[in-house]
Amino acid sequence: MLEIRNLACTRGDHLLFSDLSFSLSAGELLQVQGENGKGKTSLLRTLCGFIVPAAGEIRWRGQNIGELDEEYYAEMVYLGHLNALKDELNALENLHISAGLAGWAVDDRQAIAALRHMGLRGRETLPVKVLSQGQRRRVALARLLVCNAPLWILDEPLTALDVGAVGLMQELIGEHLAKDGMVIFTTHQPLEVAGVELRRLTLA
Amino acid sequence: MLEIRNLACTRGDHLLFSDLSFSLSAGELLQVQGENGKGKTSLLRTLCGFIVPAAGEIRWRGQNIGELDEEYYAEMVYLGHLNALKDELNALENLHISAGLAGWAVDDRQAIAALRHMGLRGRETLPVKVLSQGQRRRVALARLLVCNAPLWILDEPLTALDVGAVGLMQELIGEHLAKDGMVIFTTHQPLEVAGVELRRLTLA
Amino acid sequence: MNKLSLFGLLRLVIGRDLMLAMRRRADVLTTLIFFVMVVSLFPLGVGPELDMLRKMAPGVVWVAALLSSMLSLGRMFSADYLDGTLEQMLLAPQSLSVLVLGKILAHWMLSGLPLVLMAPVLGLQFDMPVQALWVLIASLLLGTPVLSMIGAVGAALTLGLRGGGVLVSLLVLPLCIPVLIFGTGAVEAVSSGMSAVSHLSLLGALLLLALVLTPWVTAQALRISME
Amino acid sequence: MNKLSLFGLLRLVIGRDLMLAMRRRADVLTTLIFFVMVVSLFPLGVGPELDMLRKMAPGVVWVAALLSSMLSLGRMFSADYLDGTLEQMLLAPQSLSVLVLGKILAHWMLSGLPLVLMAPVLGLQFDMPVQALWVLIASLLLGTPVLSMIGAVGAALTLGLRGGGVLVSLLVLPLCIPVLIFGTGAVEAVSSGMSAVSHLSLLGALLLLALVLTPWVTAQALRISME
Amino acid sequence: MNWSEFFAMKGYGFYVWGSYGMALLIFIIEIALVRHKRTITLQELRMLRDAEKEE
Amino acid sequence: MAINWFKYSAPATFYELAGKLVPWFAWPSALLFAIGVYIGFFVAPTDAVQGEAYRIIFIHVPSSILSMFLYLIMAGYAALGLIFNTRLSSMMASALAPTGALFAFISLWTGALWGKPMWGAWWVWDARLTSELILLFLYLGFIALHASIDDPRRADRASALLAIVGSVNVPIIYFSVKWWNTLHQGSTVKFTGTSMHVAMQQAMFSVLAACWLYAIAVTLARVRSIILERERNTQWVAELPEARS
Ligand code: HEM
Ligand SMILES: Nc1ncnc2c1ncn2[C@@H]1O[C@H](COP(=O)(O)OP(=O)(O)OP(=O)(O)O)[C@@H](O)[C@H]1O
Ligand SMILES: Nc1ncnc2c1ncn2[C@@H]1O[C@H](COP(=O)(O)OP(=O)(O)OP(=O)(O)O)[C@@H](O)[C@H]1O
Ligand SMILES: [Mg+2]
Ligand SMILES: [Mg+2]
Repeated sequence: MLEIRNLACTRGDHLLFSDLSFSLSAGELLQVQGENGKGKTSLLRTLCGFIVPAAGEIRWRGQNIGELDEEYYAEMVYLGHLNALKDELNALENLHISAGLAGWAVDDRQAIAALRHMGLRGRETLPVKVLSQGQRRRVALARLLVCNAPLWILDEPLTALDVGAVGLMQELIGEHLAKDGMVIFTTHQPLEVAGVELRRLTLA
Repeated sequence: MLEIRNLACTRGDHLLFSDLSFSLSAGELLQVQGENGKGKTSLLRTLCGFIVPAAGEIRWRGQNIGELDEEYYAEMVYLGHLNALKDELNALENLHISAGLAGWAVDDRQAIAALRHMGLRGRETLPVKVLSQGQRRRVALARLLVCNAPLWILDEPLTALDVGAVGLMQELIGEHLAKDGMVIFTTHQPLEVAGVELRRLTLA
Repeated sequence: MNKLSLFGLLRLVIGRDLMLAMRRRADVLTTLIFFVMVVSLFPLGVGPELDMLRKMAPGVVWVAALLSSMLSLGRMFSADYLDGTLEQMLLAPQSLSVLVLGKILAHWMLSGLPLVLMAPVLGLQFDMPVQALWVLIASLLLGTPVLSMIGAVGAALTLGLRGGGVLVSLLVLPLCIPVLIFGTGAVEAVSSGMSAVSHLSLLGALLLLALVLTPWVTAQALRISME
Repeated sequence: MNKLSLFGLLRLVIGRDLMLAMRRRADVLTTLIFFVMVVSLFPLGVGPELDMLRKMAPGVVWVAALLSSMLSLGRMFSADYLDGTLEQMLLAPQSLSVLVLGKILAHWMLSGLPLVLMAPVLGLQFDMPVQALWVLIASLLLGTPVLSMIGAVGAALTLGLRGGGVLVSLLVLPLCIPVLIFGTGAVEAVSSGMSAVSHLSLLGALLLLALVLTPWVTAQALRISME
Repeated sequence: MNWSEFFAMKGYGFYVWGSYGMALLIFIIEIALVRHKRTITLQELRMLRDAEKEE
Repeated sequence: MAINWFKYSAPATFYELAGKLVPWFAWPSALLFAIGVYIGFFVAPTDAVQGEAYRIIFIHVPSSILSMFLYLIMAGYAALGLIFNTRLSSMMASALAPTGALFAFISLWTGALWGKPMWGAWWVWDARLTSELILLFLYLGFIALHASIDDPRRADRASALLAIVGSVNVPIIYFSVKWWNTLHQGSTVKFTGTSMHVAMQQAMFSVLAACWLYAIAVTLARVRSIILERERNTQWVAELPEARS
């Protein structure tokens, strides 16, 4: 489904990687590895279309993502280093908005269920500002539960999460893959999904 | 040196912890543990004097930190969830500023040495904005190398760091403790310092 | 989980910005009071002669409009940029221009509309004749959205650019000048017994032009800033 | 690694803010352009009668100065608050008031000083007599730092609140009014042949008062906002 | 002096009664608001208490 | 949570006391108001210059005076709360603000209604008028700041700082009248050697006293609600008879 051919990426006068090729099909899990500053985030942002690649191309269902544009965006969810939460709004409102921006209309029942699933019971209507770092990350991740897109691109989803929440994420990813989803992610912590072969791509 | 007696902390109408007592003396390492939202960050911020405790007191060298104020601040460094870096400035300038705010004048040579020690060779004069998440955290951590304060209070210092950098941090903490320093930190990742007994404080 | 329509997205974005601004009733009131205050400053500085004040009135009200749209411009995209929401907006599976239009409309509702509503009171304080007041309101209604739109372009361009930002502010603020000139011109025309139609229709033309161009330009600027 | 002196800290803070502003030159320029625009708008609105313009000039320049210092207030602490630098400032082992004073001075150099430098040009636009021009400059030189200081209190109090720029203005503008009154009063006095000394010395007194009080008040406000 | 003359206030009736009327209106509104706030506060207290009892 | 019951007891006793005091201020206030208005309209003679319109003075001056005094009192309470961390004084400050703002508004309104027949304009940019307007803004700023901070303790402290800074401003604004040529008349009411008719004076002073009593009564009533709201998690509130369903 997702095909990367001879991709190269430069930042400033710095060549991060070049001649990178791989493809990802339904039900597959790919971890992008590498030391700090090797270009993991840059690769994921290139896959999102934020960064125009220096060379090579990225195809989704056989078409270049630059041409697809909105159709491609309808089928993916990206979670970056930043949580994209509004401090002043509460968890529920934030979830509504982030789902909406990803193209999905969610009702309150679904949203509350998603937040509770992420372990935020009793915190649904507090302004996100007062939540702890880990709770904020959980609110951001709840988005994955309410968007129905096959491709997940997750940049260090596990930051700030405690052990319980890491287990939860593993489960979530497992379920998504079982439904023929695809996940590309980066992390510096170990993450294992039961019953799924983890493919690794190392940038060096 | 640092003594906490019957400390209690409330946020909103929420009691995070109460009747917390412990003390820390030279060469000791304390990890504050607990699930997301249990109050680790709040505890560390109380130790910094940002949050006025609901009950109990905090003493440094036998005196209440509220009374000591600036003398206490001269002997501690705090690193929070936020990196306190200016996107538009480069790593070197940022390090000068953060050391200066902590009360230390650093010359360029020392600053560059510290940045290189943190694995930022070749990145010293790039605006921090273009650095990767892990590199930004490293710049923030470099502050520990140029400030000569005995008490380190570190809130999840390992976020975004790769395996190599985590090792580096363990070394750094080891050296600091060997020089009779004290470290209080939180983390959701395993951190072990060779030859030092790790004390744990669990909030629940 | 249903797909969100284009109109739904527009509503979401506007609703979000309004919600952020108006978490509390106090905030709405604050904006109104702010205008009264800015306008009250001028007589304090210039002195209390009614004749002079009457002449100044349209200029004062227009400056207040410009100021309030400037004051809130900073927050237009930068908060979203810093907390990552802007990334998510660029990934929305619908036209970015529409989304930007939503943000501009919300900005106008918060910075332009209150002024239009407040204008009659301000006019009375300056003892403006009723007819001039109507023209003032009309000119504000046409002109303040243009201020928001031009401001949006500037805000988007200055997000990422460092040195280039200077150029942008040099370009964008002067672009607001025609709006101010036509706006105050309309009121003056009617005060001195002429027809304000030509000024107003020029303002209308500006509005249309801005409506067509600026959302798209802003969207492009945002994409550039994001890279 | 040597201890940093109090003066070293002051220099560090001012240097930092100036450096940041140089990297984002657009922001400084925007304030300046806004000022020029507001001032030049009035002749457009009021018409070309020189007599009236001359009367209005000090008031218009002062109000424009006040408004443009308002424009940049939002940025005074909020960036530092968002990226965590403010936490580190509160932990500095030296008086927070001094640190705040540094930030205020930097703010004035970026928002007040350019206006003082610009004022002669604007005064000429209004055909002000040379003597009045000098008094205008003197009054701005004494008055604009007070605006920055009072503004700092407001900015610190509203840190992290939603009302944003508008709420700050609501708090700060009424407090700035005496500055405005004495500032314009000085120029008017000299225009009508009286001495401006009493007004200027009142401004000086305000400056001293503010210099003593506001850094401390701002520091307290920051501690309150940080909790 | 008859009442209609009194209310006319020699032509200043609108201004005089407008002043006193507004003052009175504000006093009444303020008193009403204070009372309203008290009932609301008490209601909330009871609500909280009942919610606690249920738990 | 067994923290410091002693501190909580102060608002608790004050709550009781305030409840008992309110009627003792409220009824005399109504009575004095009635007396003042009666004297003002039926006993006091028509003014030679201003005709009947001058009768506005009996409400205009008291409300002007109260609006200024209440600000200083409010700032005083806020300062007490900030310095000694006494919660009750902060609550008093926030209870006073709306009443002060309303008096400022009444002063503006009655002044405007007086100005139209006297000066021919609803509003002029005169020093007195403008400073009263600014006073209203100061009140509104205090209220707006308090309202936009969630945490009540933080709200108290932040708005206390604002009130204190603002109170420095009040006399400055007030005395700046000197630097302006002003339309508004200066002090005509003096305690000795006044030029006013005795009945006019009596009317004015009764309404003034009525306004004072009114302000105290309303503030006490309002502070009771504030106390209940802030202390809702405490034992004594839970035991209040009126809070039982
Ligand atoms: C919106 C318009 C007005 C405002 C805001 C205003 C404000 C004030 C204030 C603040 C005071 C108290 C001053 C003090 O205690 O010394 C006052 C007093 C007074 N006002 Fe006004 N005023 C207004 C219009 C008028 C008009 C139109 C008149 C009559 C023509 C008037 C007549 C008086 C008188 C006689 C006093 C008592 C002065 C004294 O004894 O101190 N006011 N006003
Ligand atoms: N203008 C530039 N000039 C030189 N180098 C640049 C420039 N912009 C970015 N870089 C470098 O590009 C890299 C970007 O890395 P990226 O954020 O993709 O890393 P990452 O693998 O995600 O790291 P981390 O694990 O720390 O998140 C960094 O090493 C950064 O220093
Ligand atoms: N106003 C409030 N009302 C209720 N709860 C609040 C309020 N403010 C903060 N909290 C709660 O206080 C806790 C603060 O937690 P803190 O940030 O100290 O957690 P932490 O242990 O550092 O968590 P993490 O591991 O996620 O960083 C959170 O559970 C938050 O929901
Ligand atoms: Mg990364
Ligand atoms: Mg934490």
